[in-house]
Amino acid sequence: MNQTIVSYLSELFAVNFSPWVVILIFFVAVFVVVNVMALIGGLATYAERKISADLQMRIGPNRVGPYGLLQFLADGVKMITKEDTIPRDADKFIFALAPLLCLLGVLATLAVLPFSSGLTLTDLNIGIFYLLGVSSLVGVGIFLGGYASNSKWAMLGGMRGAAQIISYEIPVTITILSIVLISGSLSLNQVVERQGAFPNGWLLFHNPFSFIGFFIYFIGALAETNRAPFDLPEAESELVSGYHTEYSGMRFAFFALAEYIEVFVVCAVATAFFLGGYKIPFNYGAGTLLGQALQVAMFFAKTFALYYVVIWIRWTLPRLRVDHLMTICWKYLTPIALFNLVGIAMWVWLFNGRSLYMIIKQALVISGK
Amino acid sequence: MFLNVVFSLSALLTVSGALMVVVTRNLIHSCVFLLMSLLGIVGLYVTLNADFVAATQLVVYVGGVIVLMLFAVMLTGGNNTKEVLSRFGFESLPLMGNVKTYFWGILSAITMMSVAGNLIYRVAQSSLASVLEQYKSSVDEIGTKLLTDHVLSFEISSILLLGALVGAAIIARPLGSKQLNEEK
Amino acid sequence: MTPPNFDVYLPVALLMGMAVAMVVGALLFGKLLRPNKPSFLKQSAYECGEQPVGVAWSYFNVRFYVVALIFIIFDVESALMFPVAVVYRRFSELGAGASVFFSVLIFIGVLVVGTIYCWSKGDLDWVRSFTISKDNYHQGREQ
Amino acid sequence: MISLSSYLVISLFLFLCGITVMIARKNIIAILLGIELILNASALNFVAYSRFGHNNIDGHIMALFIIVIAAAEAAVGLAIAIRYFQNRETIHIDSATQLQS
Repeated sequence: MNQTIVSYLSELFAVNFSPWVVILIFFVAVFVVVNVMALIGGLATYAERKISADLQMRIGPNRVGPYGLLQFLADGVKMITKEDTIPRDADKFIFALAPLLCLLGVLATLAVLPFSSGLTLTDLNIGIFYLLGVSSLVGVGIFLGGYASNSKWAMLGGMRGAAQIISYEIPVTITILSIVLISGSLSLNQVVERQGAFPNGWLLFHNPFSFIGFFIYFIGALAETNRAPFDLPEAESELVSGYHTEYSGMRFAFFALAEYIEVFVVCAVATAFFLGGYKIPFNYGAGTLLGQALQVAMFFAKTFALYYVVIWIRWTLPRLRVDHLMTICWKYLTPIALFNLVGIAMWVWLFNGRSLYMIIKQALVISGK
Repeated sequence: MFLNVVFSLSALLTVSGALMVVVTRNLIHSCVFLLMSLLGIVGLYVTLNADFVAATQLVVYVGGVIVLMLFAVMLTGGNNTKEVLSRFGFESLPLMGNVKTYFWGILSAITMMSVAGNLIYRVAQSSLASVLEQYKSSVDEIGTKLLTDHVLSFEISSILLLGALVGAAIIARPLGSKQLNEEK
Repeated sequence: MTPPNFDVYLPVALLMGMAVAMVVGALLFGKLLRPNKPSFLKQSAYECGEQPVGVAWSYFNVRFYVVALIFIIFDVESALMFPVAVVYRRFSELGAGASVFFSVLIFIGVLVVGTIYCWSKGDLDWVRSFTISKDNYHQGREQ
Repeated sequence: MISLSSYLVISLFLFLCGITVMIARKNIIAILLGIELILNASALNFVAYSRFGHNNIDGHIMALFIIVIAAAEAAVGLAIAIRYFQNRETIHIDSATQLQS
């Protein structure tokens, strides 16, 4: 049945809470998750500069705090105290609304992320579909940000950003559709429960189509968060940092924070769907809080590994031209994603949804007799 | 208790969004207010225990139709299209037209309101209300219904989408494209 | 009327409220700390130091719209496919795998035909094949 | 107490707003916005009746197909508006008078 964090805690401590206590617990849980995400967003900027420095044989920020760890706090303070000017002929109402839409779209997706079997904020039955819908708000926010600042660069950057985000949403949606086909449920917790802890149980190696699907999802997710080789809308060289040209101070910080948290969310969905999420081997300590802590640690370890790959890709691959960007999406990713979908439908039909490993094992067992 | 809070909040969002769509002059603002109204309708669907329809509305309308509208506004003259002043110079009021249109407008408004009011009054009397049972997801039921009872409409909707895709692509295709060269 | 356990959606509402509070709070808190000396030059739109000329809107190419169009058609298709994908495995285990697979195949196949048409007519490539010269472009418009 | 009539009042208000936008605005895209409002009002009615009338799922499926058709309609309508702008340099509704006798 549907388990939220409150019903898990009441189950654990065997006490059912009155409605007001439920709201209090939820408020504390949401407050903790948002702060952890803001911290991760901040540390991501630090990690990005440190890793890029490492890749380019130089030392990243190490002045502020031990090894430069408090660098992002320094940036935050600077952002707050910096004057944010609104251009004279900008559209005041939408200028203020755009960063709010972006942040709303990204923070609302945190409700369904499967941190561990019990500690998920809420295990919606339409988990991944809700996540896709809410993250499409970011595309609208970026377009409005570009339009509202009423300067040629921002408007062109906003149009290109929105066009890129919505066109790369198609391969991502079709790949997620094919994974839902295998796991038979939309809620992220159920998808993770159906995978095994060891790589043979992961959906990544379930069948060759889902193996290709992982890479399509990863490329699409990179493009959807405007990162790595696809960061054309905010390309410094051509569009003078694209849609957030006119933003300064705190409003610009919201756009950057939303982008970094969205990269984390995208990597979290990739681990939940393809890399076996929070499953730990032998289901060690399933009922106790220790087991939950281990599961959360496993989930964060896998997500940070993917985050490292995202940052690593950014500093190795050159930026794509606009038409190459669109050709890759429409002429390569979407057809392969559709082919994967039909392939996985046929696989589930013919082999009754068993993974490659299971089929080989059963074949060996039968031949062994 | 939480149901009433969510219902009143999303109803307020829907109603104020729809009202602002009528009132604003600026096209982009009316698109943004339509977006606000659609988010309110997502909240209403949630209170009606229709979680999959709410998610579909979020994905298709908020993520697709609003972006389409915004692109279309940018492609057709952006925001600087000047609205024609009405004969009596009511530039601020969006209402226009001569006495005849106002007369027929008010007449049809009265008949519509009386029919709708009558219907709502009778519904309020009939107190058609069933118990809202525990939260259960509708995705599985919709899936089985789609594949068993409504398979025909499921397949026909793909043909509808094909027609919309090809038709709109032909209409929106810029003039100097490939087949123009073939004719040369 | 037993209250349904709506606390499933409570985190979503709280997260959205937290996002709004974060934005409004940071801006209001910042307003106290921030210097606010708007000057005419500071508020002009950025144009590499030049004086901004004319309105920012310019004639955008139609290909932006064609991309959004193809997106929404595929988006609607995947929205319809999600409930089918959820029950697909159950149907195939019950033995109705063949009928479900072919209905899904038809549903996707019809749209793949549409995509192939758009591909062949050159709607998917971002830069129109500009083999045409300037004059027959205008000549094309008089048609 | 939330009952069926409260949902009907909201969808009636949406319907009226949609009609007012369609009548009062002189811009093709604003009229399409009005059409979207009207389609949403009808979808809301279907889901409200399916919830308050014995909880069958057909109301949800009808609302789903309304959303599908509204998306397809908006796509084609906006394509026509863009092509109209290419030919007439304006999308003001009063300039579309070729078909009049």
